[in-house]
Amino acid sequence: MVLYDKKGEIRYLNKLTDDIYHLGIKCPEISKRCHPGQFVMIRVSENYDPLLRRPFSILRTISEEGIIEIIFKVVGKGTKILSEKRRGDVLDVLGPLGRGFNFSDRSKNYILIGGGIGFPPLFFMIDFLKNEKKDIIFYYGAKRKEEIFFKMELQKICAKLVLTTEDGSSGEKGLISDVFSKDLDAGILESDSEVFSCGPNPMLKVISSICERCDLKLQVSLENMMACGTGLCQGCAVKIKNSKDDFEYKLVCKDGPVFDSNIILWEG
Amino acid sequence: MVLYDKKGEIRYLNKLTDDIYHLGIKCPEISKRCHPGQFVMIRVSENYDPLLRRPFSILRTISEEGIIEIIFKVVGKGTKILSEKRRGDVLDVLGPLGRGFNFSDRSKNYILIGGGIGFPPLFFMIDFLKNEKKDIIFYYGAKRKEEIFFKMELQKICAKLVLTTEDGSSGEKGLISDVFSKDLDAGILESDSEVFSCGPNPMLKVISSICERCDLKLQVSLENMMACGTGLCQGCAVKIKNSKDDFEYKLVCKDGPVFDSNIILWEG
Amino acid sequence: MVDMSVKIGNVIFKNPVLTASGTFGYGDEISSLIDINLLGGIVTKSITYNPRKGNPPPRIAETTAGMLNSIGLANIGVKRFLDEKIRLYESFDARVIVSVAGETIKEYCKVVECIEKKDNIDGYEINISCPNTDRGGIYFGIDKKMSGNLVTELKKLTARLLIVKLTPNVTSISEIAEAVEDAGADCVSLVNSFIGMAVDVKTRKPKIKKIIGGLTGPCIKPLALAKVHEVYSKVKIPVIGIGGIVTGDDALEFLMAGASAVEVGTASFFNPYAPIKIVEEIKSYLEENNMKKVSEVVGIIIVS
Amino acid sequence: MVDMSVKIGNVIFKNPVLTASGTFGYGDEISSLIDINLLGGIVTKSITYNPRKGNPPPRIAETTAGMLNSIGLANIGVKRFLDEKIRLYESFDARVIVSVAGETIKEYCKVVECIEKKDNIDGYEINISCPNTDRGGIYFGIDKKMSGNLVTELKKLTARLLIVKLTPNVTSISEIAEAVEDAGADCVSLVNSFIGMAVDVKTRKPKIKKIIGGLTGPCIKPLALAKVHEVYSKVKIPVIGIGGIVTGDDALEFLMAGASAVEVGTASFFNPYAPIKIVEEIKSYLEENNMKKVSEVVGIIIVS
Ligand SMILES: Cc1cc2nc3c(=O)[nH]c(=O)nc-3n(C[C@H](O)[C@H](O)[C@H](O)COP(=O)(O)OP(=O)(O)OC[C@H]3O[C@@H](n4cnc5c(N)ncnc54)[C@H](O)[C@@H]3O)c2cc1C
Ligand SMILES: Cc1cc2nc3c(=O)[nH]c(=O)nc-3n(C[C@H](O)[C@H](O)[C@H](O)COP(=O)(O)OP(=O)(O)OC[C@H]3O[C@@H](n4cnc5c(N)ncnc54)[C@H](O)[C@@H]3O)c2cc1C
Ligand SMILES: Cc1cc2nc3c(=O)[nH]c(=O)nc-3n(C[C@H](O)[C@H](O)[C@H](O)COP(=O)(O)O)c2cc1C
Ligand SMILES: Cc1cc2nc3c(=O)[nH]c(=O)nc-3n(C[C@H](O)[C@H](O)[C@H](O)COP(=O)(O)O)c2cc1C
Ligand code: FES
Ligand code: FES
Repeated sequence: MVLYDKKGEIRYLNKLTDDIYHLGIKCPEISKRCHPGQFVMIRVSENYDPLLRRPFSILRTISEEGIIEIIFKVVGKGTKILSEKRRGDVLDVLGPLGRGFNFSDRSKNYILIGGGIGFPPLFFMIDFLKNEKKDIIFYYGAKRKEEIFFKMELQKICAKLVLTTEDGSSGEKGLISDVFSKDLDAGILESDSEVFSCGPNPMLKVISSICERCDLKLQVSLENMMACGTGLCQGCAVKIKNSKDDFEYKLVCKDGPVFDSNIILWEG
Repeated sequence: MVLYDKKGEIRYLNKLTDDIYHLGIKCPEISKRCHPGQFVMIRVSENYDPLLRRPFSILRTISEEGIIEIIFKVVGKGTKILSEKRRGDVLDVLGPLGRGFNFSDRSKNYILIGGGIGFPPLFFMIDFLKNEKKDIIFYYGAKRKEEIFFKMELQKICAKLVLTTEDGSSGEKGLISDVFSKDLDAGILESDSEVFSCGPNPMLKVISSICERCDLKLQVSLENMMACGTGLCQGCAVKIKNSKDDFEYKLVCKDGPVFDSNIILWEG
Repeated sequence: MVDMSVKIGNVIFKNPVLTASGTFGYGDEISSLIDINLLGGIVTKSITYNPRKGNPPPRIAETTAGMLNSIGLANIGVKRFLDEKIRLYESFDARVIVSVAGETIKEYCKVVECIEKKDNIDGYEINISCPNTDRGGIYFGIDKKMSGNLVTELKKLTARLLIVKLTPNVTSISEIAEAVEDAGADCVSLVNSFIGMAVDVKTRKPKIKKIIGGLTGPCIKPLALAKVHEVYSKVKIPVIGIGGIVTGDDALEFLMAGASAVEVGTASFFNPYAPIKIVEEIKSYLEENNMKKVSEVVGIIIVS
Repeated sequence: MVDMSVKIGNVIFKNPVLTASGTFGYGDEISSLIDINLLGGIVTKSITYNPRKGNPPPRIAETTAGMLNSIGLANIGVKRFLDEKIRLYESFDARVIVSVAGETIKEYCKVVECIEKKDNIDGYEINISCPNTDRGGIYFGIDKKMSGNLVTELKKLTARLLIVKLTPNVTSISEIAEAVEDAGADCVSLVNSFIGMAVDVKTRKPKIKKIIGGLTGPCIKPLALAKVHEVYSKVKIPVIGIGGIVTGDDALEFLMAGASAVEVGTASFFNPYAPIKIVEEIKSYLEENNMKKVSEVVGIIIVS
C-alpha cells in the first residue's frame, strides 16, 4: 500500500457551527489516491501534548488542486488546537490509510446511513459514485438543523434524502436508525439493497442488528482509539468472528475502518 | 507582597529582529505596581508541554493604559510559542515578582551595563528615573547593530551612551565589559559611582570582578532557571556569602533577581 | 449541598484537596494570591531537626510535561519552624500537616517530639521517600522493615494523624504500605517523585547538579494512579493520592481509583489557583452527578 | 566522515538507532514509507511459541506526553513468523533482532530453538519485562535469580547476540542487569514500559480494559535515562537505551548517559520518520562537534 507522510498546507478552515469545522489541506500525493472510507492521521501540534495524531475521514478530494477535505468536530484538546489553526499553517498528514468501502457488488441498490459527524465518508462515497447513475438513498441523522451539511448537494445527487434531527428542527424528529427501521418494515426499501453506515459505534450496532434482522448486507466504518493508524501499534483491535466458535482481533486502522458488519462481534 | 495572577490580553507583538520580539500585554493590576528589576512569569500554553511559566523582565509599563511590556528572544520552545501568539490572545501573567533595583543611594552616579537581551530591566530603570535629573552612563553591548534597541530614547535620557557590538556593526567592536574596564582604568568614570548590570551570568561575573577591583558598588540581576517565581519550589537557589566562612542559598525569584554583587559566590 | 468533607484518622478536612509537601512552602509564600482557607489542608515543606541548606544548583530542570527537582530538603529546621512559622497556622481554617524528614529513626522522632509541644498542627506526613538526599529518607521507603519500625516508634510519640508518604521507586509499593499499616499508620500518601535525569547535550552536563532528581508533574500521573490503585486494593487505611494533579478531573481519577483525598504539587508552580480550582471542579462534578458526598466517588471505578 | 557504526557483541550495526519491539510490527508495515535500511536495525514485535490474540480493547489510551498500552503480546507465533516474515529480512541491510517472549523458561527456549534454524536473524532481545500479560515475562524481570537462570539456558542454545530487555518497575534495575550479565547476556536494553493507569471520569471506567497498561513516550524519558545511567555505571556489557526518544538530541542524551545504541518506540506512531531523522541528527551533532566516531559520545556526560 502506498502511503505518504507529508506537510500539508491549510488552504481553508471554515467554521460550520459552534464546534464543527471544514478543513481543506493541500496534499497532492494523498489527494490523488484516496478511496471513500479511507482516512488520514493529522498531527495537530509540534509539541508532545497532545502526543498522538488524530484520525479523520476524508470528506472529499479536489484532486486537480491537490486538496483533501475533512469535517471535524471539536471534542477534546486535539480538535480544539486544530480549530485554532490558520490558513497557511502546515500540518503533518499521513495517508491515505485503511481500507475503504467495497463497491464491487454493483448489482445492489445502495442505502447510506450517516449519523452526526460520521457523515464524511458517506459524502465522499456519493461524490465518488456520482457519475455512476446509481440510485442512492441517504439517511442522514443529526442533532439539529445546523449540523446537517451539504444538503443541497445531497439532494441533487441522491435519489432520496431522509433527514432526522434529535430536536426536530429539520426532517423528522428522532433517531435516524428508527426511521430506517420503520421504512424497512413498511417495505419502502428494495430488499436487494446494500447498506453503508458511519457514525458513533452504538448507532452502528443498532443499524447492524436491523440489517441482520432484514437480511441486508451492511458495511460499517468503525471509529476506535488509534495511536499510529498504520498497523504498528496493534492498539485499535476489534473483535471479529472466526470460522468456528472462535474469534480473532483485526485492526481498525489497517483491516478497516470499513468492515462487513456481520463479521463483527459487537460488544458493550 | 501583593501579587496578581491575571489573564492579560496581548495588545501588540512586534518582531524587532529575526528572533527578538516586543510584547505589550494589558495587565492593569500588575502594570500599576512594577519596580525596575522586577519580572513576570508568563504561561505560554494551555497544554503541559512546555509545562512551566517563563520569566521575563519588565521593560516598561504604560500605566495609564494598564500595559506592561517585555522584550524577549526566541531561544527554545516556550519563547517560540510566545512569538507565534497574536494580538487579542490571552496569557496568564503572574507578577510583579522579585525585588528590583535599589535606588536608595542617590548620592552616587549611576552606571548601567546591559548585555544583549539582559537590557530590559535597565531600560525600565532609566524610564523610571527619567524625571530625576540623574546623570546616567549607559554601557550597552549587543551581538550586532540590529540588536540594539531604543537607541534614540537612550541617547535622549542618558548622559552618555556607550555602544559595542560583537561584529562591530555599531559602536566599538568587542565586549561591553572590556570597554567598561578600559574606561575605568582610563579614569573616565567617576569613582563614586554605583553600577547596575543585567545580562548573561558569565558577563555579570566579569563585571563583578571589574567592580570589585575598582571598589565600585554593583547590583546585578540574575537569570536562573525558575519553576514558580514565587518562592514555592526553592529551585532558583544562588550561593550567597555568609558573615563567616559559611554560605547560604538565597532564592533568585524572591530574594532577587537583583542582588548586591559582593554577596554572591560566583561559580562555574 | 454537596458534603465535600473527608475524615482521615481523627481529622476532618473540609474538602479532599491539600497542597503537597515542598511545593507550597510553609503556607505563607503566596497567601496574598490565594485563600488557603478554601483548601482542605496544607502539607508543609519537609522539616528536619537541623536546618538544611539543600543541594547546589542547578536544582530544577523542565522535562516534557514535568520537571526534575533536587532541592535536597532545604528547610529552616524544626526550631526556626516552631519559632517563625507555627503562629501563622493559628489563623488557618485549613488543616495543617507537618511533613517530617530525617536520616535516622531518632531524627524523625526528635522532630515530632518538638512539634508535639505546640498546638495548631493537625498531623504529620512522614516523608520516607525523598530521592534527593544522600542518606536517610529514601532508604526507609524502600525497606518494609525499616519503614515499619519507624512508624512504630513515631506512634509512641503522638496521637495526631500520622500519614506515611511512600516512594514509587520500588518493585512493590503495596508491600511497604502494608508494613506501615501494620505498624499503625493512619494513612498512606503517594507518590513522592520518581527518580529521573536529563542531560543538556550542548554542555554535556546533567541538567541537575546532583545528576539525578525527582520527576513530578502531569507526566507522572498515570504512574501515580496505578500505584494508588494498587495500594488502595491492598490496605484498609485511607490513601491520599499525589502525582500530576492539575485539574478537577485529574483529582477525580485518583478519588475514583481509591484515594480519599489528594495533594497538589507541581501544578501550583505554573498555576497557583490550581488547588482551589480543583476543589470547585470536584464539587461541580458531584453536583452534576447528583452525588451528596465526596466519599461516594472514592474507589468507584467500574471494572468489567 | 563520521563513523556511525556500533559493535554490540558480535554484531555490527551501521548506526546506533533501532526500532523498539512492538512499535514497528515485523518490519513490513510501513516499508512503503520509510527505508528501513537507513537504520541500524529493527527489533521485531515479541514472538511467543504459540500465537497470541492479545488483550481485549480498549488497548491504548493517550496520556499527557505519552500513552498507555495493553496489547498483551499479540503476535502470530513463532511458526507463522518463520513461514511468513523471515524471508522479508533477506533483503534487509539493517540488522534484525527478534524479540522473544514467553511464560516459562521452556517457552523462551523453544522459540529460540525454532529461530536458530533460520538465517537472516542477527540476534535476540529477550523480553523479560512486558507488563501486559497475566503471567510470564514480567515475573522474570523483577527477580534476579529467575532472570539469570533464563539467560543461562538461552546461552546454551545460541551463539547469536543475546540482549536482555529489562523492566523499570523494580527497586533496583542494576541488580537485575548484573544478574543477567553474570549469566552471560551480551547486552541489556532498557527500559520497557512503566506500569500506569488512566480513568475516564465520565464513564468511570479505566481507559484500558485490563485496568493497567504500560506507559511509554516522551513523558518517561527522564525516568528511562536515570535507569540507563544507573545500569551503565554498574555493568560492563553494552547498554541499549529506550524510552521516549523522539529526536536526535533525545538519543544523544541516552548515548551521553552511557547507552551504546538506542531504540525508538512510540515516536514511530506519531512520526514514522523519527528513527531515520534521529540517525541524521546524531550524525550532524558529531560532525559539528568534530567527532570521528559515535562511540566517542557514549558515557561522556560531565559530572562535577
Ligand atoms: C477512522 C476514524 C475516522 C474519524 N473521522 C472523523 C471525522 O471525519 N470527523 C471527526 O470529527 N472525527 C472523526 N473521528 C474521531 C476523531 O478522530 C476524534 O474526535 C479525535 O481524535 C478527538 O481528538 P481530541 O484530541 O479532540 O479529543 P480527546 O481529548 O483525545 O478526547 C475527547 C473525547 O473524545 C473521545 N475520543 C478520542 N479519540 C476518539 C476516537 N478515535 N474515536 C472515538 N472517540 C474518541 C475520547 O474518549 C474523549 O472522550 C474519526 C475517528 C476514526 C478512528
Ligand atoms: C528573572 C528573569 C528575567 C528574564 N528576563 C528575560 C527577558 O526580559 N527577555 C528574555 O528574552 N529572556 C528573559 N529571561 C530568560 C527567559 O526566561 C528564557 O529565555 C526563557 O525562559 C526560555 O524559554 P524557552 O522555553 O524558549 O527555552 P527552553 O526551551 O526552556 O530552553 C532553551 C535554552 O534556554 C536556556 N534557558 C531556559 N530558561 C532559562 C533561564 N531562566 N535562564 C537562562 N537560560 C535559560 C535553556 O537552558 C536552554 O539552553 C529571563 C529569565 C529570568 C530568570
Ligand atoms: C520542588 C519540589 C520539592 C519537593 N519537596 C518535597 C519535600 O520536601 N517533601 C516531600 O515529601 N515531598 C516533596 N516533593 C514531592 C511532592 O510533595 C509530590 O509528592 C510530588 O511533587 C508529586 O506530585 P506532583 O506531580 O503534583 O508535583 C517535592 C516536589 C517538588 C516538585
Ligand atoms: C504499543 C506498544 C507495544 C509494545 N510491545 C512490546 C513488545 O511486544 N515487546 C517488548 O519488548 N516491548 C514492547 N513495547 C515496549 C517498547 O519496545 C519500548 O520499550 C517502550 O515503548 C519504551 O520506549 P518508547 O518510549 O520509545 O516507546 C511496546 C510498546 C508499545 C507502545
Ligand atoms: S492504530 Fe496502531 S495498529 Fe491501528
Ligand atoms: S523559582 Fe521557585 S523558588 Fe524561585
